[in-house]
Amino acid sequence: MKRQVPLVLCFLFGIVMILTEFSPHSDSQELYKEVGRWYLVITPFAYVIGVMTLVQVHGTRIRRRAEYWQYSYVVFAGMILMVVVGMPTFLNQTPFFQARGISFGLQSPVFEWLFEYVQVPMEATTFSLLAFFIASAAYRAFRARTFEATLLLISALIVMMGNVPIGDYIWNTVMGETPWTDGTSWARQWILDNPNLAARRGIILGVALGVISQSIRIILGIERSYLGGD
Amino acid sequence: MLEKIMNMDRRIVFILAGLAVVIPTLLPVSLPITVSEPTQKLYDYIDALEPGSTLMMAFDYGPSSLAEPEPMAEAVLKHCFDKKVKVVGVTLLIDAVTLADQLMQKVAEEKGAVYGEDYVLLGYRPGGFQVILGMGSEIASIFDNDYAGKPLSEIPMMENITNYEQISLLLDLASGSTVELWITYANAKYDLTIAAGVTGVIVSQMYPYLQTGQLVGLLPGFLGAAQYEKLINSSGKGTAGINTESFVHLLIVGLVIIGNIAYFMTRQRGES
Amino acid sequence: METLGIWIAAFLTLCIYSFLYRDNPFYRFAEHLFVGVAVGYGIVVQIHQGFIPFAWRPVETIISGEASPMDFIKLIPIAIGMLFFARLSPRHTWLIRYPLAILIGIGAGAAIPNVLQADIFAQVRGTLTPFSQLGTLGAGEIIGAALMVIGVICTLTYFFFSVEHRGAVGGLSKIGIAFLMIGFGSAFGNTVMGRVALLIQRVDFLIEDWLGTIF
Amino acid sequence: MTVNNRFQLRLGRMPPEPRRRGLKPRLPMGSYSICVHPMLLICLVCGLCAGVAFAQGLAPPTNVTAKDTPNDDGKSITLTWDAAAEDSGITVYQILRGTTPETLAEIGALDSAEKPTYVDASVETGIDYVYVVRAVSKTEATEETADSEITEPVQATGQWFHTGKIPLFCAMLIFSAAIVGNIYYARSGKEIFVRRIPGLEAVDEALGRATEMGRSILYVLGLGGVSDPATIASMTILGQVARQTADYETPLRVPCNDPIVLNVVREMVKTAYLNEGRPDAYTEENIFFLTDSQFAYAAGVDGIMIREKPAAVFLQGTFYAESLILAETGNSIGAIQIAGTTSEHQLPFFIAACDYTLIGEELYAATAYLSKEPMFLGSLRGQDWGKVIIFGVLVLGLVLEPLGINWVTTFLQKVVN
Repeated sequence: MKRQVPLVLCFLFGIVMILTEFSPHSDSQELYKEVGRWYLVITPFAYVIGVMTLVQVHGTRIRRRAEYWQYSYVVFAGMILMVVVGMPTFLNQTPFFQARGISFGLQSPVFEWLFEYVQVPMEATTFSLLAFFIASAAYRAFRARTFEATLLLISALIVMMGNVPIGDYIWNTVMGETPWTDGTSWARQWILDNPNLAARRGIILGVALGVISQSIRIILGIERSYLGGD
Repeated sequence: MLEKIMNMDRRIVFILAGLAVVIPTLLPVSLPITVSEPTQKLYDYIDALEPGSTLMMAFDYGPSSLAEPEPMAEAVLKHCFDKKVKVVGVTLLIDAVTLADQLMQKVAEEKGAVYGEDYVLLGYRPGGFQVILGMGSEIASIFDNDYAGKPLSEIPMMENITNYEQISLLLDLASGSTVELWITYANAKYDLTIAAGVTGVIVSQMYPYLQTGQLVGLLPGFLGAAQYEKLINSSGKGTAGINTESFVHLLIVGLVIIGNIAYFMTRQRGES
Repeated sequence: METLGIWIAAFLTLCIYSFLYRDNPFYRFAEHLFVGVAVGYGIVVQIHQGFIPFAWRPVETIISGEASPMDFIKLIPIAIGMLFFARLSPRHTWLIRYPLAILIGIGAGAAIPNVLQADIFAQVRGTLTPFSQLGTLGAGEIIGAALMVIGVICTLTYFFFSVEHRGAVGGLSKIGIAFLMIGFGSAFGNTVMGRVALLIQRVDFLIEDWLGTIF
Repeated sequence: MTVNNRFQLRLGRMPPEPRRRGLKPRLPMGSYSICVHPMLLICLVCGLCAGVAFAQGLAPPTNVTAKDTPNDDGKSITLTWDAAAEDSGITVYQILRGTTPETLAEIGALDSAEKPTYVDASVETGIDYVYVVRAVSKTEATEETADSEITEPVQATGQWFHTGKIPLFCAMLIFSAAIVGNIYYARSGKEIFVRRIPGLEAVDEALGRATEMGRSILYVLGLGGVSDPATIASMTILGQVARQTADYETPLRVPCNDPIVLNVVREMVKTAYLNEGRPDAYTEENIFFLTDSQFAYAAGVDGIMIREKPAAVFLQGTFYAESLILAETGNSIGAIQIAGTTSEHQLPFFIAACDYTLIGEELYAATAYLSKEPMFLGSLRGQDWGKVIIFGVLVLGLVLEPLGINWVTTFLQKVVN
């Protein structure tokens, strides 16, 4: 029950997905749609676990007075705030809230306000820290130590300059007298279109073989790490 | 001295990078932009669509990375509304849906497009590749109602749109690996024509798909947004941004060169 | 409301930038608020856009009494999904393997034919197509096509694992590494553009929107 | 019209694909005039000539055949007929359908400039239908029609196997056989060689250093879900790392981004500790869920790195933009960093900021290398066989294509569509 049934389920659903791919008959296409629907129905439930675990983790932190436990209240506050404003759409029909022009749900003005002025700035800012990190990483890690590192460095610099208008501006100023214009953009495009493309394609082919082999192992029950221990 | 330069506190680099952004933002400059081929291809494709055809726009970027795809989405939406091409919005990312809603409303208001006739936002459904596959057989099997909760059957624009057969182009505005998902599941299985507008991070890996024609066009990051804005003659955040960007790139290139000079000098000294 | 929003957003933005100096209470506050709000937003979207349409609506049909026998079949995946709740009881945690096995099986099954088509066949074909029209290509394009084949073969050689990289194989894999490094370099160059774009957007917000409310 | 067909069209080799009427709006002709097929041009010209009346009357469409559309779900019938001569004067074809010759009624029309093929997708499976194709010549003043003969009754049936997908099916079987065969080969006890993977030899060094310094080890699985192959590979490596940390009693911290991954990882690490006879050393709280939001997760992991200063950081799995934040912070606290990912866009940062990086497929190879399990070893060799097949196809294509023999690309084209 603990191992065999999941392995059988995995095999059956995997095989159905493969065989329906090759069978255009309406019955098999119905089966294919139904299996797809199962996937979609089951997925949202998986989210519940995430939330339960998060609540558990921060609950434990507060109970045990772990380091920075006070901040766990901030987590709960943020979460509850969003849920209270976004969830109870059924209240939109009640006269009490209607009379006061208060609405709930995804498109409620308060929910959108919270999203626009709290969530977006925080996410976008956290992400933008990367600009600083990348500048520092480029400075400290980009040394022409070996032949390979030198190639990485040079192509990075060319693409970087080709990506901004000042690259061509400098090129055209320096090479003004020659017939070659927009050389920086050209070089960038050439690198992307040729050596970059070849390397990417090699990687894609390799990864695709890996994905296929892993999928075959999963369906055949050879790969069962997802079952965990026991 | 050289050691000091080599091991410069990273906070100094942070300050320099910050200044390279703040100063050009305060004192904007405008440099000529060269349009690259992949952007031109996307523009030509959309420009050649007949009025009344439908473009599906997948808003697969979250608030964390909206800087690049949002100006692209805005420029393409403008182009579509001008050309009377209908737009269906969807997203595979949970935190993208409010962004898509706000942006579509904003551009539609500007261009006088009507919800339900010129554009629709279907919203988000969990399930990734299954959402893509499901829409291939029937959009209504995944989205029985739009983002606002209105049944698709009551939306005039969706009357004749049942699956990918009626979609002339899917434009995936992505900050992650969704383009590959669309290619693997919508293009390979349903022959849906796909183009992408992606953040700088994933530009390089799109080229193999561009060469095979699995992608018919590509907007490469901020540069792509600026190029598209140039093509539709409406400069916006992309154009302003790519000009500012120039100075940061100059700074980083300069830093890398200085770092390498210092590195070679210390190495030579070590050898002698 | 908008001005208040902009001020709050600016405050949070600066809280997070304070991390560039070092970890501090402001950053930690913003970090935790970020976690909470993001999860809260996730819950709301997941319920309205995932749970209600896929899981709740079939149940609703049955409750309303208008269900056909076929509608009861729709309850099966819901019941399987509910097995995720077994996580709450340590003795029954193994039950979550059922829904898990189904999700993984479907994913693996869907991947095989589609990945073969999109990533292997299409890519191999793309590598060969320029050679079927050599006559129509210019010198630059022919060089590009040759470079592409060499690059693909060498890169793929680098990913050979069951052969020692010596002799010819070693040579090819070295060239492969060179291609990989140019590829990674171009990715780095493009990524710089992406990352800096994010910063420009925030600085633009601080200068235009926030300082705009003051001056 | 498909992308690939359009490409072919440009070369002027393939006729345009039949298409259902009223669907998928097409690009107007002018938008890519270079790709107009000569056939289309001819038809266009004949359409223009239609205004000129013809004295001898209209010729009915000939050789009209109605057949069940092959390789479909049993919901359509395909009609074909001979293209009319250039000067026939036909402007449009009307399609009439009935269950008997008496019930014929118009169901659609086809512009005469298009390829004479019509797919009727509005039929029911298992019912007999007969068709008539009516040629119409219409000018402002007159309208002339000519009907074809009534076709034989035809039924739409669904097919259980798509014959066009035979190559794909065979390819799948060949790849599967290569992988499964090699797994059995490895299971039978035969030795399989795996080349040296530098990043992996550093694992012992990293663990040893953490133990010496009395610091923890941080294992980051990335953002992938549990069905993500890279995550699965990463979990296998984690299993191996856990066995060693159990022996050394070094705390192993695993912040998770995906709740399901969390549960699987807990089980795996617990089993690893049990197998090493150290169930007491396993602390469930060390494997915890942080958040599923990308940047909150990155910020959270960053916080852990700065606060706890782990001696070794493993970044293995699927990564997105957060990779650089993680790698750069790990670098700044001086931890030994071993990274590995199949997300190729993140590789440059790992290469720049980490001590060792497993590039792409090396992550999968690592699983085999570490565990020495026949399953992994065998499938790794199977994948290498796959590469050999790809090489073979490439070489064959390189020889044949320039000679004008397009077998290989045509074959691949068929599989893709």
